[in-house]
Amino acid sequence: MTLPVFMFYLLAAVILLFSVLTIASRRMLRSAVYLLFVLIGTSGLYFLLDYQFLAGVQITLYAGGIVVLIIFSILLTSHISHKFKRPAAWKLWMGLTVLVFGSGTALWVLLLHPFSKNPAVKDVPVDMHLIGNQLLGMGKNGYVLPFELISVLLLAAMVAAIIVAKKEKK
Amino acid sequence: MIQGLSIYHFLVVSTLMFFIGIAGFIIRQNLITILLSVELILNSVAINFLVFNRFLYPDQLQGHFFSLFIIGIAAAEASVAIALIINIYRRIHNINADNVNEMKF
Amino acid sequence: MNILSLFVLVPVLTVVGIMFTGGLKGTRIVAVVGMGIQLLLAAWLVFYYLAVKGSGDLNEMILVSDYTWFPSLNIRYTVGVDGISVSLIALTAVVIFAGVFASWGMDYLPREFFITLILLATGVFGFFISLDLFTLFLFYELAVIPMYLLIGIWGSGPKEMAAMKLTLMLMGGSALLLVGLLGLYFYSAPDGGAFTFNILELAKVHMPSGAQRFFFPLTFVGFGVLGALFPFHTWSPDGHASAPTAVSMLHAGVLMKLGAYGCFRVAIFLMPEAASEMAWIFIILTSISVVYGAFGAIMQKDLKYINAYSSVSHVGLILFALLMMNKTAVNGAILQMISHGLMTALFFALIGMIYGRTHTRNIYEMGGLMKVMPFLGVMYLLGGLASLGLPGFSGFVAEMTIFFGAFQHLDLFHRAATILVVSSIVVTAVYVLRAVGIFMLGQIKNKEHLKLQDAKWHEKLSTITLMIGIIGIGVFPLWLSDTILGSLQPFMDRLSAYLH
Amino acid sequence: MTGFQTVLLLRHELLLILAAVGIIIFDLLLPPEKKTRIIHSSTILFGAVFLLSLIPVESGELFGGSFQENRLTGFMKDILNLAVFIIFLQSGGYLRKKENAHKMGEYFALIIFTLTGMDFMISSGDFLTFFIGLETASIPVAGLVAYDQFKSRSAEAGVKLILLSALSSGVLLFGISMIYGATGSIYFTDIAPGISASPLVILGFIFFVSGMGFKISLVPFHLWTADVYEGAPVNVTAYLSVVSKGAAVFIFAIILFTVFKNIIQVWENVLYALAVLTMTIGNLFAIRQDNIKRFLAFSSIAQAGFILLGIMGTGSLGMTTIVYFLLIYVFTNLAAFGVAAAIYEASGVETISGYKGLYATNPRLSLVMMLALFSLAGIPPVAGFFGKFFLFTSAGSQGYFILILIAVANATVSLYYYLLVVKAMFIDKNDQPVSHFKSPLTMRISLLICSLGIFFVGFASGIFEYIMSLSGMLF
Amino acid sequence: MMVGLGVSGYGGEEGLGYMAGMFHLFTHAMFKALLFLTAGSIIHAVHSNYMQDMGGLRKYLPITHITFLVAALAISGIPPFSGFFSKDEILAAAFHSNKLLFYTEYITAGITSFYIFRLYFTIFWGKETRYEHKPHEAPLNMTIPLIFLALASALAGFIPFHDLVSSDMRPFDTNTDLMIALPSVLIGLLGIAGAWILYKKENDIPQRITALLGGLYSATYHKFYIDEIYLFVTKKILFNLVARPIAWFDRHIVDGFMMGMGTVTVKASEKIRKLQSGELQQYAFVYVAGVILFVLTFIYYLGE
Repeated sequence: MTLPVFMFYLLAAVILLFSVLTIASRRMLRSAVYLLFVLIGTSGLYFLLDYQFLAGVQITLYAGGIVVLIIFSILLTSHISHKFKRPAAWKLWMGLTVLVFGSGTALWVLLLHPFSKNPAVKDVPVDMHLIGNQLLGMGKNGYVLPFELISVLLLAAMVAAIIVAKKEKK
Repeated sequence: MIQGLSIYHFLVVSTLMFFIGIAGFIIRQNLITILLSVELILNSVAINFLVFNRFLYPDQLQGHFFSLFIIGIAAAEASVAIALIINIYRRIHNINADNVNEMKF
Repeated sequence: MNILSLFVLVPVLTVVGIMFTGGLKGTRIVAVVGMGIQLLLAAWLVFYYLAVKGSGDLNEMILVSDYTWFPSLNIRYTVGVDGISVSLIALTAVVIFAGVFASWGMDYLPREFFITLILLATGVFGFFISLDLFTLFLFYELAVIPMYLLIGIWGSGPKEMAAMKLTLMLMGGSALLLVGLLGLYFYSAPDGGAFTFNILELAKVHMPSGAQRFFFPLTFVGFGVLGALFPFHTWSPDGHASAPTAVSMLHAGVLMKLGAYGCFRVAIFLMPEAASEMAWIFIILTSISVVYGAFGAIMQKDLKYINAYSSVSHVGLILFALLMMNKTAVNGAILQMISHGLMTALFFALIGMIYGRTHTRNIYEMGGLMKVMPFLGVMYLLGGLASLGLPGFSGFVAEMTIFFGAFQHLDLFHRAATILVVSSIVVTAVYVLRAVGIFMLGQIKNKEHLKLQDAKWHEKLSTITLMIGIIGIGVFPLWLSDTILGSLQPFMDRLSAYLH
Repeated sequence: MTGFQTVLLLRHELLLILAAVGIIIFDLLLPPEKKTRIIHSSTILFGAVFLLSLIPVESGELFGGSFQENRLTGFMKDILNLAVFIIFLQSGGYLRKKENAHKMGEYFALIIFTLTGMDFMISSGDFLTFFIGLETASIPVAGLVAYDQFKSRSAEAGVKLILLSALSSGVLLFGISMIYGATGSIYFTDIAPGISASPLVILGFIFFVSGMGFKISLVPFHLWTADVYEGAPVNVTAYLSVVSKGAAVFIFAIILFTVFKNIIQVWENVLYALAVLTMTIGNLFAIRQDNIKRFLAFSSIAQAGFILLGIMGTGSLGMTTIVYFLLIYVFTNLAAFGVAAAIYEASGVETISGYKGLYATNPRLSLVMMLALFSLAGIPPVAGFFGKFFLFTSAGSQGYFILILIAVANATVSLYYYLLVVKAMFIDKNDQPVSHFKSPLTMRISLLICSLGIFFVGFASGIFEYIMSLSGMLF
Repeated sequence: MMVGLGVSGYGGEEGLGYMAGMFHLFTHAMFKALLFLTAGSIIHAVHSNYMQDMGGLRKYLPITHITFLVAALAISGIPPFSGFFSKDEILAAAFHSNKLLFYTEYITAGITSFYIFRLYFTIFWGKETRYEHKPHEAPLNMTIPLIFLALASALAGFIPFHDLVSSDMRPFDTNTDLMIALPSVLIGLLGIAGAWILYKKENDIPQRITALLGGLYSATYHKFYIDEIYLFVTKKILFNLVARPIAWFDRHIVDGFMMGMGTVTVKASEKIRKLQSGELQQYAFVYVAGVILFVLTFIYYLGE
């Protein structure tokens, strides 16, 4: 077993374990922390796949940004020591059914699909240069339009968050 | 390409993560933990895109960028959702999913 | 501007006119003027038609004009009339004219009432002049939906339920019809080319028999619901009984004929093969309608229910005759449409007038009314006699012709059905005379009734208009039956082309 | 492609972004006591945007095919603009309420931002732009849904919307990733040839459909609809049910017709099933509703089922009937929501039983409502009849007569509950009907526009032919 | 009871008997209606339903008298009144098919004319009854229909209703067959003559015949109990056994079914409302379960 393969199995185990723990833990803050582990594990996968830039983004934006935001909100809305009741049985059953049948179906389909390997294609080095150029590229495989659009989205989301939170001036 | 690892290895991980996220969405009582499940879902999809990109179509970075933007959208989604959840909290001092069922039938 | 379009335009203008007038007086003046013009137009149309035919015009339709409406779907506004539609237009004009007078005293929201009523009439006129199935369907639904408001707002008794039942059943019927029409449309160009909704064009196309078998029942039942085809007739008693007078008149008198006319002009005419194959099913159903309506009428206490069931029976007879698919029977069917239209309108008008005085429609609560209101009584009696097929009235001519036509089928099935249907005549006599005997003759049961007044001038005008029609057809049936017969030829040609 | 041409092709989006940013800045500049000015100025500004973007521009694509503009998409965007303009006209009364005074500007800005997202979504030429457009059109809307500060229902609706919408976009993304995996591209034009009916594609396709079905409220992906519609402010509900749904339907059809044209037999079957479910379930639920917004929610679900019949027609006929129906739907539904909004603002009544006897006190409003309901039910001579008839025609052109039969049966059921509202307004007696009131001028103007639309869009065949010619250029 | 005669026509020769039956049904409807109306007019005048209260009314009620006479002649099949034509055709039809039926009909025709004229003579001629109020003719609104109907009964036979219908089938041969018509008219006249002798003047001949014939007369006096049978048939059978069940069937089964469709829809709506539980997570479950089901179904049915 080579190192990458070992790393993969390790990361996979971490990701899946903490995924399950995220949804299973009865303490909210722990859930969030487990999610953080999942995200970090994911970024490990990205490194493994040679997408260093994205791995970085994953850690900074996702793990560093969103999860922190979530943790803040948890602290704001509930007590740290708060422990949930066990989930209602019907919900548990619904969830497990979906988990079993859904992943069963999807895996069945995916694993049976003969993904064509295209040996002629060489690995394209993913350097920052290329990413930068494509991110602001105007032509095909250029992403300036989504880039601009997501800025609109973020602005709009900000406004939306504001009007929800905004209080009437006395 | 990583020797000894096929695309299927990665897809199994991401798929399981996806459905764990969905199960979490259904099972958890707390709105914020539901949001955590959503993050799991989005994350798993991001893995999907990257894996396909790396293993099958490495000459372009379409999957890569898709993942990148998914992270951005997840951020936007999370921020609005958190705002709304806090809004609920301010109203009923509780963010249990069981308590947001005033409207039905 | 095509002269036929005036039949739609005049009511629409009348509606607009009513919108801009206030008060009961102004409203009814506008309504009367509008419908009077319509009546004159109809009279003119009849004479014009006779003149044109007299001069040897051999076209199937006259006054045809054709405007493209939705070019990409080849939906057109095509109008034209033949003898059949001319006579039905005349009928409608007479009934709606009488209907306006019958609702002279409408005091609750009169403006809205007349607007809705005339809107309904617009639909009917539009239906009869249309040659394009799309416009035909449009007008058909337009004629059905105002019924809801008319019954619901101005009706009596369990009006909400009756209105809802009526509307839903009729619209359910028209929903089936819609599928049938689309079927006709999409099979109208077997060799490629543009699809068409035009009846005359469709008549030239032979639809595959498999498709006919699917779409014919839909179309026939779709129209049949409005023609009170058993078992889809149950809207009729409740609906008619709850509707205000003018609406009952128009509905039983004219709207039910829309169904019959549609069965004839669309279902049977355009899909003759399936029609002849499946006729037996519908012959059974219509025979049941006829007998059953007649028997249903026997047991009723409410005058309107009696007449509603009788309408089921009589309109069933029309459908029955259409399914006989020969010239005589179909001729009879159309005569019956007109005859029954006048008759039943008369009945409902009279019932409305009687009810307006006695405030009851229960025949057991009345009696001896002949003495207090001789005019209404005599009119009712005459209407009843016409209804049971007395010679000299239109009913006789129509029913006789139908039975002759029906009798031309020699096989046992048709024969048995015909005999069954004929026997309904006897039952008709029973229920008509029974009702007359109970509430017109005999002793006055309610002293209050002695104070009642006979018909006022507008009521007389309304009933006499209708009575003239009934007796006119009864005494001089030939001009009408010739008018119709002339127009039946294309129908017969098409039938014989596919059946033999 | 010169810069000016680029700007012309992007005219809708650029104008909208400018307008939204302008409104935010203007809002900041206004002194607090003059805040209400923002209502009229935004409406007028938006009217100007609407008019400016009417310039017809020939088709073209930008950003290497990520942005596709043609006459049809342009027309669709104009329809959406018109709808939003009408909604702005109707919002005045609601926004003037004291508790909303501090966030009126944001209301307009958010609607315009989300509309921009929809415009990008409509014009998208790849799944990435499409998806970001979709999210732009849905995430901020949750904020709008929770706009009402003093109603816990509003907050609840917002949370339900954002979480379920996140779930659905997750599922949608999973589907897109599968399609990417199967075909190797996110560009529509590159995907189309690679599509075949392999299980992976079907899986990806159905995940994708579910995401779209969520936006369009197709059964079984519809469950959020009623709750969110009920909780949201009426004008936002109108926006959701007309604009948001319309845009989604449009791009859904385009993607089906272009990207998935190879597996037409698959998606026709999927849509068949969805249409039957949607119409039936939507109708069955609508029967029992008393809250007018909930009622209209289920009715709009049923309408979505009818729209699917139009999509079944495929090709230019299908596209035309959909766009035509959406145009009619704008007038029809906005008329209904407008009346509901007017009544709610004046009296706080938002139940059908509260509408009893309305005709006696507010005849005009009842008439507009009746027109709208008849149009929804597809009764001639109002436009809904034409819209629905052509949808059926579209399905009939592919021979789906059984489906049409199911649809017309459902249309009859739907007539029942529409008539229940008519009955409440016109027939039922009420001791304490909604008292007579005069709604604001803008509201009356909007209702006038809607009524005119309901009357004339059907008869004026030119509109249908115009759409036909536009979509004829594409397919 | 003339209906019986009409009905027998159905069995007759192809075409003719049927047509004749129909024809008779119509003429019959007409003069029967006329009879009903005159009866109404008489009752109106005399304020009594019983024949023994009447007599010699021809002076007081001239119009009723004449119209009744017309109806009676028509029903007896005396030319040129309408009954003659229709009855003649029935007889012709019967003659060609069933001799027994033919003769029976001769006899019943005779009896019909006898009893109808018995009625006529007793009411309008016969004994002079003293009336409490002087009977007077009904008002115009009642007499006009009488006159109208009388005219119709008199002339309907001449309505060429075969020609109304320019049928594409062979027209029926409706020429009067003298050999059949003549006896029938004679029998009709015989019946009238009998009634004339017995009832025109108040006399004791009927009583004597009664004595002579005993039981037979008492049977005919009650018209062979036919009126009772008639009442039984209409009231008990037609009304109670046919019409009432049909009315019930219509209300409850047919209409019940139509209403039932509506009720079922509304019930179904009630049953499934739990689906919309307001629970966020149930919505999510339905959503995902729907997706999975769709995937499985369509991969199974449509996958390559």
